[in-house]
Amino acid sequence: MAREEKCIYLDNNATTPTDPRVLDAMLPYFHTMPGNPSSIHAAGRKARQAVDSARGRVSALLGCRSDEIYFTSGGTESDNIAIKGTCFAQEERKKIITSSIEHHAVLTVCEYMQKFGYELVKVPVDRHGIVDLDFLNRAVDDHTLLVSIMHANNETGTIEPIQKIIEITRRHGAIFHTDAVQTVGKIPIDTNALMVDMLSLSGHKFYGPKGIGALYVRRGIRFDPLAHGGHHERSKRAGTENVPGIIGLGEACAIALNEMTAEELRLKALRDRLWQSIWEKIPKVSLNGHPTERLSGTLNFSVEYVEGESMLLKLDLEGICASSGSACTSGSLEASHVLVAMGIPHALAHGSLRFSLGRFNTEKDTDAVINVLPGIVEKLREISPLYQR
Amino acid sequence: MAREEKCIYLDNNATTPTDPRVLDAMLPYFHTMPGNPSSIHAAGRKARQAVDSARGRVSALLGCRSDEIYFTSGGTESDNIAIKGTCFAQEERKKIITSSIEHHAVLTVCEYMQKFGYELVKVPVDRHGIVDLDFLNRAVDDHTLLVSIMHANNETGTIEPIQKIIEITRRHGAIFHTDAVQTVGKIPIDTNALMVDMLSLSGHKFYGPKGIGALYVRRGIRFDPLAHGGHHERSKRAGTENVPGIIGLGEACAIALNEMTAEELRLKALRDRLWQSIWEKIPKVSLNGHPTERLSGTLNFSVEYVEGESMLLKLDLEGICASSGSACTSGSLEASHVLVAMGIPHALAHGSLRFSLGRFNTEKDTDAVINVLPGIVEKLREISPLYQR
Amino acid sequence: MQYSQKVMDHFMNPRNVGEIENPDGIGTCGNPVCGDLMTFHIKVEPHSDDLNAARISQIRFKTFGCGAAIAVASMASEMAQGKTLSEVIQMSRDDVANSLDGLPPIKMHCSNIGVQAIQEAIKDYLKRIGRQDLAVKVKGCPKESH
Amino acid sequence: MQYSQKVMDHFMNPRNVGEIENPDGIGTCGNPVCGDLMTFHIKVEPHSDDLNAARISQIRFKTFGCGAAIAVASMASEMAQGKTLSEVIQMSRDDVANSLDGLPPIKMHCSNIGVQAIQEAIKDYLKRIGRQDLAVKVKGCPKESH
Ligand SMILES: Cc1ncc(COP(=O)(O)O)c(C=O)c1O
Ligand SMILES: Cc1ncc(COP(=O)(O)O)c(C=O)c1O
Repeated sequence: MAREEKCIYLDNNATTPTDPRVLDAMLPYFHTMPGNPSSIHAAGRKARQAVDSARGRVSALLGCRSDEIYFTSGGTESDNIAIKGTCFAQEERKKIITSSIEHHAVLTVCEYMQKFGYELVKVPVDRHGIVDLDFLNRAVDDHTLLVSIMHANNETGTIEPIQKIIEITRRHGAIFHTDAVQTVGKIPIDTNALMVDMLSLSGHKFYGPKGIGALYVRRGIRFDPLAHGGHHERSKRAGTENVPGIIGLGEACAIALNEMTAEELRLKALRDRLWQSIWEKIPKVSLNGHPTERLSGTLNFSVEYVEGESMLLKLDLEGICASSGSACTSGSLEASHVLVAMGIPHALAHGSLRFSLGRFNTEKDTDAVINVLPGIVEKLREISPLYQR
Repeated sequence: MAREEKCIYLDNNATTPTDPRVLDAMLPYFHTMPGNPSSIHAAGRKARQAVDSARGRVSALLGCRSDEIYFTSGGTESDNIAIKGTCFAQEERKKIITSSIEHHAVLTVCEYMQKFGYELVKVPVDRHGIVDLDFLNRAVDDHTLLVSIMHANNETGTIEPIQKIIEITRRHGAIFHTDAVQTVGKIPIDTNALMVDMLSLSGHKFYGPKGIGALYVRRGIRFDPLAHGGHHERSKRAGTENVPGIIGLGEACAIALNEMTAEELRLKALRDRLWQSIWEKIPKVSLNGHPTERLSGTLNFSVEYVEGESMLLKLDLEGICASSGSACTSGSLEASHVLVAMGIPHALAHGSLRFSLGRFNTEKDTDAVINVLPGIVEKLREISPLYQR
Repeated sequence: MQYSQKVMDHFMNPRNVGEIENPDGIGTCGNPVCGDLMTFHIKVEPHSDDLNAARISQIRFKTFGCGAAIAVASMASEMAQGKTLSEVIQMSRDDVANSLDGLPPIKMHCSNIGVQAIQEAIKDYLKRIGRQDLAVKVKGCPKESH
Repeated sequence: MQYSQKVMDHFMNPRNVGEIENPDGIGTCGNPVCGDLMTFHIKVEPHSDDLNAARISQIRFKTFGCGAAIAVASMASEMAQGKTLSEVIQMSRDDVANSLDGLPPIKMHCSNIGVQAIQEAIKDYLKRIGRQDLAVKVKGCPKESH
C-alpha cells in the first residue's frame, strides 16, 4: 500500500530509525576498512582505534571511564550479563530484587536464576509506576546480591527515583544494576554521581543501529562473562567486535550529548500538545504513567470501551505506527504487566495506546494523530458492547 | 601512511570485507524502514517479512528448515548457546567432548562448564590437524552429552571428517555440534544429509556484516537460551532483532549459494600458485595443515629461524595484511594452540604465517606477497641468532 | 502478527454490527485474559423447537476486542445467518478460522469465541421458549469465558 | 597491538646488529614461551675488573623474536654502548621500555629481555677475566629464560 510506504512513525520506544549521521559514520567500516580489531596489521589497528574512540564517546555520555564500558549486542544482552554474570561470579549471596514493571529482558532473567537457587523479590509500584521505596527498604538485606531496577519504563515513560533506590541498596552492600535502555541518550545520566554499579543501554533506542548495546560496569564490580571465547572486551565479552555497530553507537552517543537538552524540551512540547488535543477531543481517556516524572517523548493513555489492537490496526491503515499494552500485541496472552502492576483495570490496560515521539517527528505527525484518532475511537465504540452513549 | 590506505587484505579468515551487494541490501533497513519486527504496524510487519525471508535464505544454504535457524550476534554467541544451552537444558549427562584445536569460542566455553560439574575431554589431532577418530571412539560413552568439533580450522584450514565423527557420536546418543564458522559459505554443507544437530556460523567470515551470526538447531534438540527476555527467535534468543544485520546475512548466504563452487576453484588456484612461488623462492618453509583436506583460501606455513610477528610487521609496512600463529599476535603469551597441538615445534609455530584469500583478492595481491616476502625473510634471518647461512 | 486479507476485510467492514430490538435470543462470550468480549442478538424463524426447522433469520453483534475478535464476530455472524439452529450448533471455531483464511496461532483460543457466543444466543432462545432441556445440550461459551 | 614510533623505528632500522669477532663476552637470553631469543656480543675497554672503569666499547646483537624483541635489543644495545659495566648492571627493563616510549603490556615481561641478555654478556666477561665472584652478583637472565 502506498500509505504504508510513508508511515508516520510514532513508536520510538520500540525502536528508532537510525540517524543518517550515524549511518554515515558506520559506512566506511563495512567494505573499505574491514579490519578485525584483534589483528595487528594496519586494517586491524584502524578498526581498534575506531572502536577505542567510540568507547570514549559512550563513556563521555555516561560520565564514566572508557574501560568501564563493555560493548554487547543490545539491551537484552547487557541485562543478561549484568544479572547472570553477577550471580555466577560469586556464591555468597542468593537474593535478587527487581521491580514488577521491568522489561522482560530483566524479569525473565531474574526468574531463570531461580533455577540456580536464587530467591527473587519483585517490588511493587504505585499507580504512576513508581517503585515502592518502603517495600524495597524492607526487602533489601545482607543476603541481597543484586538490585535491578529500571531507570525509566518503556511503556509509560515513568522515571524511577534511582538516586534513592541506590542509597537503600548500598546500605546492605548489594550491587545495583539499572536497565537504562530507555533513558540513555534521552536524559542526562552521570554514572559517577549516581554511584550506579551497572547500567544497560541499547543503540537502537536512541538513533543508533540495532544489534549493538553496551554495559557499564563500575571498576571493581566482578562478573562472569555471558559469552566465553577470545580476549575481546578485556575478556568479558567474547566475539569479533561489531565494528560498524560500535562506531554507530559512538556516533549516536556523541549526537545525543550535543542535542539532548534541546530535544527533550521539543519533544515534551510536542507530546503535551498531542495529549491536550486528544483529551479535548475524545471523552473518557486517561493518562498512564507519572504526570511529570516521565520521559518527554512518551505518551501512554487508555481509551475506555475499546481495545488497543483494533485502534492500532485502524491507525496503521491511516499510515500511523504506534503501540499498545493490549495482550493482542504481545507474544503472550495477557495485557501489559506494567499497566496491570500499576493497578490499572484489565479492560483499560487492554485499551491503552502508546505514542512515543522521537527525533524525526514534527507537529505534522502529531496533527495526523489528532485528525484521525477521534474518528477511529468513535467507530470502535459504536461496535463495542461496553459502550453506552 | 598512504600505503596503509590501500592495504592488500589477505586475512579473510580473521574477517572479510562486507560485500557491497550485502551492504546495499542492508541500507534501507537503517533509516527508511526502521521497524521492530515485534511491532504489529506496517513498519514492524515489513521488518518481520524481511527477517523471515533472510531466515529462508540462510536455511537454503544449509539445506534445513527455516525454523531451525536462530539468529545470534556472531559465531562466538552461537557456540556459547550451543554448548551452555545444551548443558543447562538437562541434568542427566555430564561429559563434554571437544578437540584440542577448537577456536577459543568453543574451548573456553567447554572449560567454563567444568565449573558446573561437567567433565571435559579434548580429542588430540594428528600432524595435519585431523582429529584422532580412534581416541574419539573410545572417549564417547553413554554419559556424553555433547561432542563439539569444528568443521574446519580457522588457522590451518584443515577440514575435519565430520561425517565420520557424527557416526561415532550418534552411536551413544550424544548431541553433535560443529563450529562451522570457517566453512559456511565456502564449502557445501547439507545439515540434513550430515545429520548434524547444531551448527554455528558467523556473518563476517563470508562477506556478511560483523555482529550477526546464526545457530542451526535440528528440530527436537533442546537447549536453554543464553540471553533471556522477550519472545524473539521463538523464545530462544531474546533481544530486538538486528534487522539490517539479518538482511545482510541472508544476502551473504544467497550470494554464497550462487558463487561458492566457482569461487572455491578460483581461490584454490590462486593459493596453490602462491605457495608454489613461496616454496621456490624461500628455503626452509613448511606447510601447516592438511595438504588436500583444506579450505581452498587458506595458506598457513612456517618459516624457519624467524618469528611470525616480525614478518607480519614488515609485510604490513609493505601494505600487506596477513596473520600469524605467533604468541606475539595473540592476547595470550603462547604460540598458537592449534599448531602446537599438531606437534609443530614451538619455534616453528612462532614462525608461522597465514595468508587467507577471499572474494576480493586477485593475482595482483598474491604477486605482491611473492615480490616482498623473500626479501623480508632474508633480512630477518640475517639478524636471527638461530640462522646459519 | 500477520492477518489474512479476509480478516482485514471483516475488521474494516464488519457485517451485521448492532443490536436487535426484541431479539429472540442474546448471547455473550468473553475472555477476560485476552480482553475480548462479544454479544450476539438473534431473531429465529419459525419460532420452532425443531432445531432442524428453526433458522437464524437475523443476527447482530457487538465486540470489544482486537482485530481478530472483530473479524471473527463478523464472519461468524455471516456464517450463521440463514442457517438452521442445528447447523449453527455444529459449527466449530475452526470453521470460522478457516473461513477467515486462518488466524495467528495466539488468537485461535482467545479471540475465536464467535461461534460460542452465537450458541449462547441459541441457548437463550431455547430457554425463552421453555426448552431448558435442549438448551443445556448446546455447548455455548466455555466456563472461563463467561 | 600498538607500537610506539620509537619501537617501529628500532624495529625497522635496528642498530648494532651482528656479531663481534673475538668478543670479550657473550650473553644469551630467551623466553621459550614467547619465542623470543637474543644474543649479545660485547667488547670491554679497558679490560679492567673495576666495574666503574671498564666500559662497553662495542656491542652487537642478534634476535629471533617479534617486533618488540628486535626493538628492545636494538635500544638496549644503544643504551649500553659506551657505558661502564656498573652503569649497565643498574639498567632495568623499565629503562629500556621507557626509552622506547613504552611497550604493549603483554610484551613487558616477555620480549623485554634485552638488558638481561647484555648483563649475561657482562657475567661472561667477568668469568673470562677470572672474577667469578663478581659474575655471580650480576643478575643477568632470569632462570626460566635461559
Ligand atoms: C526498558 C528496556 N529494556 C531492555 C530492552 C531490550 O533491548 P534490546 O531489544 O535492544 O535487546 C528494551 C527494548 O526492547 C527496553 O525498552
Ligand atoms: C572457527 C571459528 N569459530 C568461532 C569464531 C568466532 O566468531 P565471531 O568472532 O564472529 O564471534 C571464529 C572467528 O573469530 C572462528 O574462526
